[in-house]
Amino acid sequence: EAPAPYQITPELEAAAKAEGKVVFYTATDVAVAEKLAEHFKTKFPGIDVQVERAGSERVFQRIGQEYSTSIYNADVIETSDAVHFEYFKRQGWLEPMVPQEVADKWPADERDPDGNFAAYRAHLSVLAYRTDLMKEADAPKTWEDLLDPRFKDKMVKAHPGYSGTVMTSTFVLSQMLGWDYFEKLGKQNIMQVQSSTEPPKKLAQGERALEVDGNEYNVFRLIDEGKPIKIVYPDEGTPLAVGNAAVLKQAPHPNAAKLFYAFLFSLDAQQLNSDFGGLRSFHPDVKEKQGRTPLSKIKVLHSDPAKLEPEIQTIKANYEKFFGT
Amino acid sequence: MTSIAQVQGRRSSIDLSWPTFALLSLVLSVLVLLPLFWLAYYSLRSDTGGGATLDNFIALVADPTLLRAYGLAISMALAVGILACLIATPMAWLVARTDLPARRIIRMLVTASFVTPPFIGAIAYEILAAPNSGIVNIIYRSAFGLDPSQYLVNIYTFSGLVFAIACFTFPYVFTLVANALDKVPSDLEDASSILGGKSMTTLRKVTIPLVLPAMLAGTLIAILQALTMFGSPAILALPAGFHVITTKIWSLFQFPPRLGLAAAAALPLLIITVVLLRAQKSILGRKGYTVLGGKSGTPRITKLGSWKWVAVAFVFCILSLTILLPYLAILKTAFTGTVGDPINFDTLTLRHWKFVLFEFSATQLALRNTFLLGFLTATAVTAIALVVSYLVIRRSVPGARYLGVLATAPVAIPGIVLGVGLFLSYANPTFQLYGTIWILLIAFMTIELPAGYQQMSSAFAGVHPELEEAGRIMGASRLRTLWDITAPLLRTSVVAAWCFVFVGTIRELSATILLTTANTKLVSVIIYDLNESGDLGAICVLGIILLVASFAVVFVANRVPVLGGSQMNARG
Amino acid sequence: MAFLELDGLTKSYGSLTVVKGVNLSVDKGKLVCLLGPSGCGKTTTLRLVAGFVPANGGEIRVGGKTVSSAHSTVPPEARNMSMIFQSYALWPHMTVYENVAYGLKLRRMPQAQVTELVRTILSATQLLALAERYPGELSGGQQQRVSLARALVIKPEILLLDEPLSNLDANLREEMRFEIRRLHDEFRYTTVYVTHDQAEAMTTADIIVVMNDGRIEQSGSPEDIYERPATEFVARFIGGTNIFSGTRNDKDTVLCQAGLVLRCGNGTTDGSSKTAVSIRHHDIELSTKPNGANTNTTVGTVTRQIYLGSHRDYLVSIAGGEMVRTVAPVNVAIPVGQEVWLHFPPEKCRALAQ
Amino acid sequence: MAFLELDGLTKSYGSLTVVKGVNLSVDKGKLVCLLGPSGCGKTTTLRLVAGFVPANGGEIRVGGKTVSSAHSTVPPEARNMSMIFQSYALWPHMTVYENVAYGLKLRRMPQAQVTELVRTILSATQLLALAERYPGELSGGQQQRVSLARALVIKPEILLLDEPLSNLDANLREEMRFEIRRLHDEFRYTTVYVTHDQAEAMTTADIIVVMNDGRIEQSGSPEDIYERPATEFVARFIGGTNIFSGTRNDKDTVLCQAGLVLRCGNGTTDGSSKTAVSIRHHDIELSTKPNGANTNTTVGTVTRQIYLGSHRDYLVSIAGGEMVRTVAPVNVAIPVGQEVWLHFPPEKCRALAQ
Ligand SMILES: Nc1ncnc2c1ncn2[C@@H]1O[C@H](COP(=O)(O)OP(=O)(O)OP(=O)(O)O)[C@@H](O)[C@H]1O
Ligand SMILES: Nc1ncnc2c1ncn2[C@@H]1O[C@H](COP(=O)(O)OP(=O)(O)OP(=O)(O)O)[C@@H](O)[C@H]1O
Ligand SMILES: [Mg+2]
Ligand SMILES: [Mg+2]
Repeated sequence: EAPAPYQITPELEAAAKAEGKVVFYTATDVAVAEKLAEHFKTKFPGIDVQVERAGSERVFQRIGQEYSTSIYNADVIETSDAVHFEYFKRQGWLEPMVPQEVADKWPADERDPDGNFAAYRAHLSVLAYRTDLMKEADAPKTWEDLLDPRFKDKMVKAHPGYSGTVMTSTFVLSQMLGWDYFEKLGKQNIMQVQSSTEPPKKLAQGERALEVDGNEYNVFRLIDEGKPIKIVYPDEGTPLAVGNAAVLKQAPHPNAAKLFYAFLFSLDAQQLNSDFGGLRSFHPDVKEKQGRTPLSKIKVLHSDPAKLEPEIQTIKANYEKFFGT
Repeated sequence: MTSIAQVQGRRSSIDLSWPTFALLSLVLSVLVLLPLFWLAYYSLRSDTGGGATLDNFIALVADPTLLRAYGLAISMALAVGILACLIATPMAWLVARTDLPARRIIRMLVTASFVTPPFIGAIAYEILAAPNSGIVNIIYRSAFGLDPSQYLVNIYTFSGLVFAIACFTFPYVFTLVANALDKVPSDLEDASSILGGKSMTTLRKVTIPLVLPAMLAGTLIAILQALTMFGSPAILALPAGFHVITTKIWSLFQFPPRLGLAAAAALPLLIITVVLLRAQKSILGRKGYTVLGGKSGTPRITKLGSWKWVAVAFVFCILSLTILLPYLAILKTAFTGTVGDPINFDTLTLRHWKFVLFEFSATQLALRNTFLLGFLTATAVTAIALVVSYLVIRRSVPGARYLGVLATAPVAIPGIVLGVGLFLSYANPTFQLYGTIWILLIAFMTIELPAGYQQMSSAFAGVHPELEEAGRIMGASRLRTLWDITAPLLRTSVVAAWCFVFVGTIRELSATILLTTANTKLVSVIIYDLNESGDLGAICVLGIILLVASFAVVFVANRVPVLGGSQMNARG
Repeated sequence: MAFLELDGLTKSYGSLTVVKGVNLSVDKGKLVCLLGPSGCGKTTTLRLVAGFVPANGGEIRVGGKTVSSAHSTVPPEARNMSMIFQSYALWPHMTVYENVAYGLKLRRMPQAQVTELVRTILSATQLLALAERYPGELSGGQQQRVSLARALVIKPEILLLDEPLSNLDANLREEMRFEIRRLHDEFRYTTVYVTHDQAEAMTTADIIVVMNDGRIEQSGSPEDIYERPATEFVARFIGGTNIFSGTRNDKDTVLCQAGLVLRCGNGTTDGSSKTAVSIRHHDIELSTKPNGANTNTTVGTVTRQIYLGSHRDYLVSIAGGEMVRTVAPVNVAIPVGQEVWLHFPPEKCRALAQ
Repeated sequence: MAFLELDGLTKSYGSLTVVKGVNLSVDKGKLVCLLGPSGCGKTTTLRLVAGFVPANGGEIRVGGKTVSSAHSTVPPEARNMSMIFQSYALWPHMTVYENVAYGLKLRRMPQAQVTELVRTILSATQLLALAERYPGELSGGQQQRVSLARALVIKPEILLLDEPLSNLDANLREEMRFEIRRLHDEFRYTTVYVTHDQAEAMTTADIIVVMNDGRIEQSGSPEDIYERPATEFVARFIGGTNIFSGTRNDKDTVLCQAGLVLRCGNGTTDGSSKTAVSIRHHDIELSTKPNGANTNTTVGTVTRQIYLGSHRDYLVSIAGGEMVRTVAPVNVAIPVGQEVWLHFPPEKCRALAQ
C-alpha cells in the first residue's frame, strides 16, 4: 500500500539544503539531464545535483553492482526500462514515496500501486529519416516497408542488449510481427549502435539516412536545431517506452532525494522535459510544442514489463543470431 | 686494537631484504593470484544460483556466438600483428639504418602515436572513414561527383577495425625493432660484406634475422594488445555487426548479468596469451641473438640514393594515417558543430569546449581521477618494479626468481579478464573496494606491472653488481647502497618507466570499464560513455585535453633536472 | 697468530662444491696471491672473505674474531675491508673526489678531515689533478688508480683485489703491478690478491697460493712455487716448463719415452713408479753439437724458432714425437729443420708425484 | 712487384686527418703487422684496405689493380678479402657450420663442395665437433677459431685481422698467436694484422709496421724493429728498453746526466746535438764490483728486485736520480739497497734522433 502523498515543505527544503547534494543516476540524454539539474539548482540554490548519465542498462548494472557490494552512492534513479523497477522493487531497494503531484495527476497504471516508483517520462521509439537524403515519397510508411531492398545499407539501429527502449520495442514488435521479420531485417546490412540515443545522432551526422529505432526526444531536439529529419509513425503502431523514477532506500541524501523526486514530477520539470528534452509526459497540464504530433494522434504499442522480463534472454539470443551482435 | 673499535663503531644495520621480500611476495600474490582465483571460482558456479557446475564451460564450447567472437578476435589480432609488423619493420629500418631525412622527428612522431589511446584513434577514424559521413568519403564523392551511396573506405568493417587498431599498435613493433637495429653492431654486417655479401644479401641474411626477436616480440605485443583490446572493437565492431571476445564478455555483463559465463569466457584468453608467449620462446629456440664480443662499431647507415623519395613518401603516408589525419579529424570535430559540417567561419564553434569544461559535470572529477590514478599507479609500479628487479637480478634472496615470475604474469591476463577477476575479488563484501579509486589503482598496478618490471629489470642488468658491492665493502648497508649508488644510476630508466606506466594508465579502458562508478569516473570511461550517446564533439575535446596533458606530463618528467633530462624511450 | 685465517672453509652452490675446505693463514701486512685456473674458486674464496657470500662450513677469522661461519656472517659493510674489482666498479655519477671520499663520508668524518685524507691518497696515486673528473673521462690506468685510492683511503684492515689488472693492456698492466706492490709496501695492509696471471702473482706476492678445483694445491713464496712445485699441476700452471712422463728406474733416475733417461737432482724421491719430471724452458741447454753424455741428453729437430727480442723461443721435436720448448739467447739462431742436442742438467730436473 | 700496395694513403674525418700519407708494400704470402698505440689509425688503415671506408687521397692497389683511390672505391664484397674482427663478429643466429659456410654459399658453390670445404677448415681449426653449436655456446677461444675458419674458408687473396686476440686471456692469447702463425704458414695468404701488443707482433709477423699518429714510424722485420729502432718512439713502444737523454759529445759518444758517458756502437751518427740513447734491459751488465772502465759504466743502488722465475728484474737508481731497469739471471740475487755497477756495452747502445 502506497504511503501518503507529500508536498515540498520549507522543512524538507531546509533538510535537503543541509545535505547539500543529490545524486541522480539517469538514462536521459546528458544535455537534457544537465539542463534539468540546472533548473533544480536555480530553484533550490545550495543543493548540488550530480548527474550520472549512462545507458539504461549501464545504470541498472551499476546499481546492481553497487548494492550487491553495499555501496550506496545514488539517491534518485531513472531508467527507460520499466523492467528494472520491477526488479528493484522485488529486491526491496526502493523507498516508497508519492509526491502530491503524482497522487493528484498521474494515471493509475503509470505509477506503482505501492508507491515505489512512478512514470517520470515516456518516449516513443521512432522511425525517422533525413529529408535531404531520402524523398518523402520514398520514405517507409510501415515496419514491413523496411524490408524493401531500397533501404539496404541505409539504416541505423540501436541494440536491445544495451538499450531498454530498444529492448521494449523489440519485444512488442517481435510479438506483433514475429521473429522472421527481424531475421529479414537483419539481412538489410544495418549499422548497429548501442544506445537508443545514438541512431538520431548518426542521422544528424549524415552517416545513415534512416533510423529503425531511436528516442523520439533526440529526434525532436535535432529537428529543433534545424536538422533535416522527419519522424514516421508507422501504421502498425509505435512502441512506447516508459521511464520510471524512484528514490533508493539507502539514499545517502534522503531529504534532498525526496525534494528532487518531487521536483521531477512538478509541472516545471515535466514541461522542461517536453520542451527541451522532447519527452512525453503523463502530467496532463504539459503543453506539447508546436509542430509535434500529439500522443493522442499516434497509435501507441504498450508493453507489459512483467511479460517482457522472462523473455529477455531469448530476445538477446535471437537478436544476436539475426544481427550478429 | 683500534681497528676493532672501528668495526664496532660502525652502524650495524639489519638486513631488510627478507622482510621486503616477504612483503612484496604478499603484495604481488594478492595483485595477481587473487583475481585469477576468483575468476576460476566463478567460472565453476552457475549464474542462476546453485552450486558448482561445468555449464559455463559447456556453454563456452556449445554457444556459437561465443565461438564466433573468439574466432573473429583471434583472426583480428593476427591480422593486426601482421599488419603492424609489415608497416613497422621497413619503417624502423628506414629510420634506424638509412640516411632518410628527419629521422629524429619521425621517431618522436611515432612515440606520439603511442601516446594516443587506441579508442581515441578509433573515434578519429569514425570521423574520417565512416562510409557516409566520413570526411574522406565526402571528399571522395565531391571530388568525383558520385552519388551518396558511393564510398571509398568503410571503417565499420572487419578490415577497418584491423586497420584502426594496427595504426595505434604498430609503435610497439617499431620501437622494439628500431632499438634492436640500433644495437646490431656494424662489424656483423661488415663481416658479411667482406665475405662477398651484397647490401641486400647482408640485410636479408644478417641484419633482419638479428632483429627477428624484436620483430617477434613486437608483433606478439601487438597481437596481445589487439586480442585484449576493448575500446576500439566496442566503437567499431558493433556498428559493423560483429562481436569480438572482449565486447562479447562486456555484453554478458548487461542485464541480466551472467558473471559465471563471463568468467568462463575470459579464461581461454588467458590460455591463448600464455600459449603465444610460449610459442615465441620456441620459435627463437637455441639460437643466440645477443651479440657477443668486445668493442664493436656503430651501426652503419645505408645511403638511399634515388630511393630516398620513395622512402619519404612511404613514411609520410604511414605518419599521415597514424598521426596527421586522426589528429586533424579530432581537431576539426572539436571546433565545428557536427562532423559533417565543412570548415568555415560559420561552423567554427567553441560549443563543445564550453559543454565539456563548464556544463558537463563529470569532466573535472574524471580529469582529477585520471591524473591522480596515473600518478599513483606510475609511482607505485615504478617503486615495486625497482625493488622486485633488484631482488631478482641481484639474487639477494633465494626464491626471488618467483617474484619476477609473479611480476611478469599479468602480461598473460588481458585487461577485460582482469577487470572481471578484480570485480569478482573486490566487489565482495570482505573488501568493499568497489566504488573506490583503490580498486582501479589495484587494477592499473596489476596491468602495468609487467611493463614496469621489464623496463626496470633490463635497466638493472646494465648496472654492474660490482658497483653495488663496492659500496657495501666501503661500509654502506644494502639500502644505503641502493639509494646512493643504484638509484642515481638508474635515474633515466626510472623516469622512462614512470612515463611509460603513466601513459599506459591514462589510456586504459578495458579493465576500467567494469570497475568505475559514479565517483571514480575516468576520462577514458566518460569518453566511452559519450561515444555511446554519440557526442563526438565532446569526445574530441576530451581527447585533446587527455593528449595534451599526457604530453605535458611526459615532457615535464623528462626535463626536470633532478630526474635526469633524457628522452622518453618507449618500451625498450 | 696469523691475522687472517681461513679454517676448513667450504662453499657450495646447490650440489656443486666450489670451495672445498680451504685452510690459509695470512700474517698482518702480508700480500698473498690466490692463483689458479678459471673456475677454481678464487673469486668465491675472496667473496667469502669479503662477506658477500655466506660460508657453508668452516670459519673465517680476522684478528682472532670469527666473521664468517656456517651459522653467521658479518655483512661486508661491517668488516672494515676494502675491495678492488676487476671492473674497477667506479661510480660513474660521482667525480674522482666523490668516489674516493664516499667511504669516509659513510664514517661520518668531519668535512675537513675527509678533504685532507682524500688529498693525501690522491697525491700518493698521482690523481690530484684529476679530482674533479668523472670516471668516464679517465683512461683505464687512471680508473684503476682511482679504484685503488678509493679502497686505500678508508685504511682497511684487509685489502682484497679480484683480478684488478685484467682489463688493462700489457704495458699498463706491468706498470700497475709495480704500483700495487709499491703502495702495499707503503701502507702495509694485509692483502689478498686474486689473479690467474702467473707473472702478476710472481711480481706482487709475498706468498702465492695455487688453487685447483676448490682446493689449495700448494702455497709458499714465489721461489718455492717456481722452483719447487709440489705437483705436476703447479709446475704446468706456473708455466715455462716441460713435463716428461716416465717410470722410476732407481732412486733418482726416471726412464722416459724413446730411451731418454733423466736423473733428477730434486723433487719427490719416493712414491709410485709412475713419475713426471719437470724442467723449465730456460734451464735446458741447447747446442748444435752432441755433448757426449748418456743420461739427461737427447737429440731433436727444431720445428719452430721465434725471435722475441730478448731471446729466441724454440720448439724441438725429439724422438718419440714429444715436443720440448726451450729458450736460448738471441745470438743462438738455429734454423728450423736443423738437428740439435738438448741437455737437461740433473740439478734442474725435478721429479713430481703424478 | 708487391702484391698489396698502399701509396700515399690519406683519410680524414672532417678536419681530423687520421691516416696521413701511408706508403706500404706487402709481398704475396707475407704477414705484416700494424703496431701502434691506441688511436694511431691502425683500424682505419685496415678498413681502408677492406674498402669499408673510402680514401681521401692516395691509392690502394692489389696485384697492380687500383681498388681504392680518392675517386672510386671497389666495395668490400668485390675485393675477395677476408677479415677477422676484434669482436669476432660471429653471427649469433647461425651455427658454427652456417657461419663458416656463409661465404661459400654466397659464391654459389655446390652443396657437396661447401660441406667438404667447411669440414676441411673445421678440422684444421679443431672445431669439427662443435659444428652444430651456436656461437653463444662456445668459449672465447673457440669463438675466435670459428672466426678464423670463417675467414680462411673462402681462400681470400688478402686476410685482414683487427686485434683478433685482444678479448682472450693471457694463456689463450699465447696459444692463439702460434695458431694464427701456423695457419698462415699452412695457407700462405697475404695477411695484414693489426695489434697494439708488441709480443703478439713479434711472434706472428714477417714485417712489423710501427704507426704513430697516422704515419708509419718504422717498418721492418721483428729483428730490425727490436734491435735497430729508428726513433725514440719505436724504441719506447717496443718496450724492454731504457732511454737516456743527452748531448752528443763527438761522433759516437753521448754525454748523459750526472757524468754518464755512453759510447754508442750504432744508431744515428749525425744530426742534432740532443740525442737519446736506448739500451735494452737484458743488454745491461750488472755486477757488484766496479769493472774499472770509464765510459759506458756507472754506479747505482738497487731499489727494487723482483724474482720472476726465469730471471730477476732490477730497478737501479743511478746518480742524477734516473732509474734504470735491467734483468739478471736468477742466480744473481742482489738485495735492495746494495751498491751495484752497471755496464752498458757500446755495441748495444743505440743513438736515436730525438
Ligand atoms: N652464484 C653461483 N652459483 C652457482 N655456481 C657458481 C656461482 N658463482 C660461482 N659459481 C661456480 O663456482 C666455480 C668457481 O667460481 P669462481 O668465480 O670462484 O672461479 P674463479 O676461480 O674466480 O674463476 P675466474 O678466474 O674465471 O674468475 C665455478 O665453477 C662457477 O661456475
Ligand atoms: N668514424 C669516425 N669518425 C670520426 N673519427 C674517427 C672515426 N673512426 C675513427 N676515428 C678517429 O680516428 C682515429 C684513429 O682511429 P682508429 O680506430 O684507426 O685507431 P686504432 O689505431 O685502431 O686504435 P685502437 O687501438 O684503439 O683500436 C681516432 O682518433 C678515432 O677517434
Ligand atoms: Mg674470478
Ligand atoms: Mg682499432
